[in-house]
Amino acid sequence: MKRTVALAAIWLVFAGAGLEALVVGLIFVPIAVGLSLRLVPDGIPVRLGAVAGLLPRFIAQSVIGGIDVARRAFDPRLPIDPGWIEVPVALPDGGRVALGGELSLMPGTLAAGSVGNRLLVHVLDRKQDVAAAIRHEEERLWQTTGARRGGASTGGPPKDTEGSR
Amino acid sequence: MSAWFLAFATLLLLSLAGALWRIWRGPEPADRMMAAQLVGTGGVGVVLLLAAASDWQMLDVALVLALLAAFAAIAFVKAQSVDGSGDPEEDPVSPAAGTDPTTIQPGRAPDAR
Amino acid sequence: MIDGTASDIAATGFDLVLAAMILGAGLFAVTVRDLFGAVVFFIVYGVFVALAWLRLGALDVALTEAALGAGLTGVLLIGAVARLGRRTGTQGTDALSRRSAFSVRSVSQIATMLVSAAVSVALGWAFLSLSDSDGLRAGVAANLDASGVSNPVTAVLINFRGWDTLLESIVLLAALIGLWSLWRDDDWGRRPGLRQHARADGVLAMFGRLLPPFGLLFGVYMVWVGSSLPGGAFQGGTVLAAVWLLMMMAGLMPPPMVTSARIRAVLIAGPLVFLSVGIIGAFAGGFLGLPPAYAKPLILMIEAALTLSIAATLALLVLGPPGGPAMPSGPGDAP
Amino acid sequence: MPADIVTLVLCGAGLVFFFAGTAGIIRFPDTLTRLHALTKADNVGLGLLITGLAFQAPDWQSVGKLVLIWAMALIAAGTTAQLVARSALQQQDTSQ
Repeated sequence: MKRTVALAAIWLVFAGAGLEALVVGLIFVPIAVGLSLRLVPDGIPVRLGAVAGLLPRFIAQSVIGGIDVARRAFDPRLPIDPGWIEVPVALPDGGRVALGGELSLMPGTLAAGSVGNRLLVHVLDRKQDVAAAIRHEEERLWQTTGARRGGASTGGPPKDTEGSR
Repeated sequence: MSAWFLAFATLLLLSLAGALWRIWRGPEPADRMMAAQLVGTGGVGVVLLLAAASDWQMLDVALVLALLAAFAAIAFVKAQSVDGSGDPEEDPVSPAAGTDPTTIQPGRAPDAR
Repeated sequence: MIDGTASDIAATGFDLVLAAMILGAGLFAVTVRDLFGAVVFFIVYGVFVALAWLRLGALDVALTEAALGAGLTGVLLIGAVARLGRRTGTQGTDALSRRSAFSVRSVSQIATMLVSAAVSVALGWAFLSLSDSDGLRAGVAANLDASGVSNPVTAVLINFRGWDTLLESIVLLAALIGLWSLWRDDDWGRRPGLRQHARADGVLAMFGRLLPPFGLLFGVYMVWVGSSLPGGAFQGGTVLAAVWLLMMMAGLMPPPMVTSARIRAVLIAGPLVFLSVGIIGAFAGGFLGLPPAYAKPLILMIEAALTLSIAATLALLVLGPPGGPAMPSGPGDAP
Repeated sequence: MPADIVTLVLCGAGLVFFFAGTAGIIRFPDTLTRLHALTKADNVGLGLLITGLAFQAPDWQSVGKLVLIWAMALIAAGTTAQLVARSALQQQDTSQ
């Protein structure tokens, strides 16, 4: 029940640890958990430890992304050369969306959703080698899911084996 | 410190004038929408600075702005979709045909290793 | 570390820039020759005005402005522009620029501008000629203990000036009934709003799955905290309405049937509870008078019911009348 | 005080990124490149601002709220960037 813990923690951040806050939380945190269970029934098979391990690189990359775009924006010559690439991604559904969001904050790439299981990526400068970075991120996201990579090309979401959270 | 925070907030507010210009100019609706996003994010930043300068309870306002930040954009992309209430990701699209300076280099297939 | 004067100068500078931005956004909103642009300026204006309320120390109003002005109203107006464009066959964006330069319209526009300017000047003069006053602040503070809550704004809204809030909640309901009465007869019994759908595993649906539990807790927090700190039924209700709308827009749940008894019960729950408490109070002392001993639980009960009603009403107002395939000939097509 | 200096440096750096975002949204030539500038620069700016202000927060609740604001802004940015980019692409497609 990872999400119960997460939502309870969020409630504590909002309301503090006063007695009244705890009573109100006792009523509404379960409701929020119920809503969450209804919206994401099987739970995303995510290893929280692996996600935490992802964070430092993500933050570093997005800072680099910010610096990269800031440099180009301030540069009088405006050094950009935009184009598109399509990337087949075999991650389970939520993973592809997460990858897209992540790429949008990283240097030089901007995801535009996906067609089938191919992620559309707009690149700011075609001279940058983004393909390797995208592969790298996908590989890292794979490691956060408990899912097996079997049958990747069919794009079917691997079943959650850890049970609901 | 609060003088510093207010000075920063003033500068941040000034940078949003550029977004106003972009909303005025367009040309695409998407340009206007994203300039509003810029004002939203900048607005969250200004609220945070004001909170630090005067009253931390103001963080709740920043939370409201951040929580609802995506809503206008979602309403926008839905309105722009084919039937006005769909999802742009549902509609087929081909960047090759649509955009100009394009080379499609399909990424390597994610072969199982 | 830095003396007060530096802080004062910085504050004045901030206020001046903010005032300029508000005026600029407002002016652009009425002058931009593009309907969608005007809506975007309105949203931006909402953000700036929320900042102004913060500078004035009115956190409750800032929260409302952030949730409504910069949030839900934007969603409503964007949807309205899009539906207008579909009905009239224009892109919506060009609707304004089609007017000819000189017409009866522009004469009436100038007249409107003159009247507005006159009203502004009169209001400005009236404001500047006011003597300095703390208003009713001292009176509210003196009676705060009897109100049952420690947030003076909530005390005024639900207890001291309960009349106003009761009538406001009924006005909101009346607005929804007004909107419903504009539906064409054929549409009655269909679900409100356009037919919402989204790619099931797409970005939009993911966002719609992730955000609601968090938004629900935040909405509840807004209502709960309203008894002691800035917040309350209106702010919380707006957040909850947004969360509900998001789930519908992401195609995760259908909009409710307007004929459903359940949704109607939710719609009237707030005014009904408020009114009943008021009527019971009439026997115990005065209409809408809350006895101090029970004031806090009563206020919480009223706020909870009001929150549900406000959330449902706002969401249904934003959804609007049904649309979609059965709506090719709207009133906009009539000559 | 060292905490104050860290705050000021981080907030100042954040401000530079906000200005970069504005510069990008003005200078970049088309919708999608402007979206790059907005998404990346603004979020780094907000992140730095939040990190800097966290040093000034009076209690753990405020720190928690700052973290939540940051998380919300990140999720919103990742979502809207993809959706608006896709929508802009669609519009380009249909107009040709």
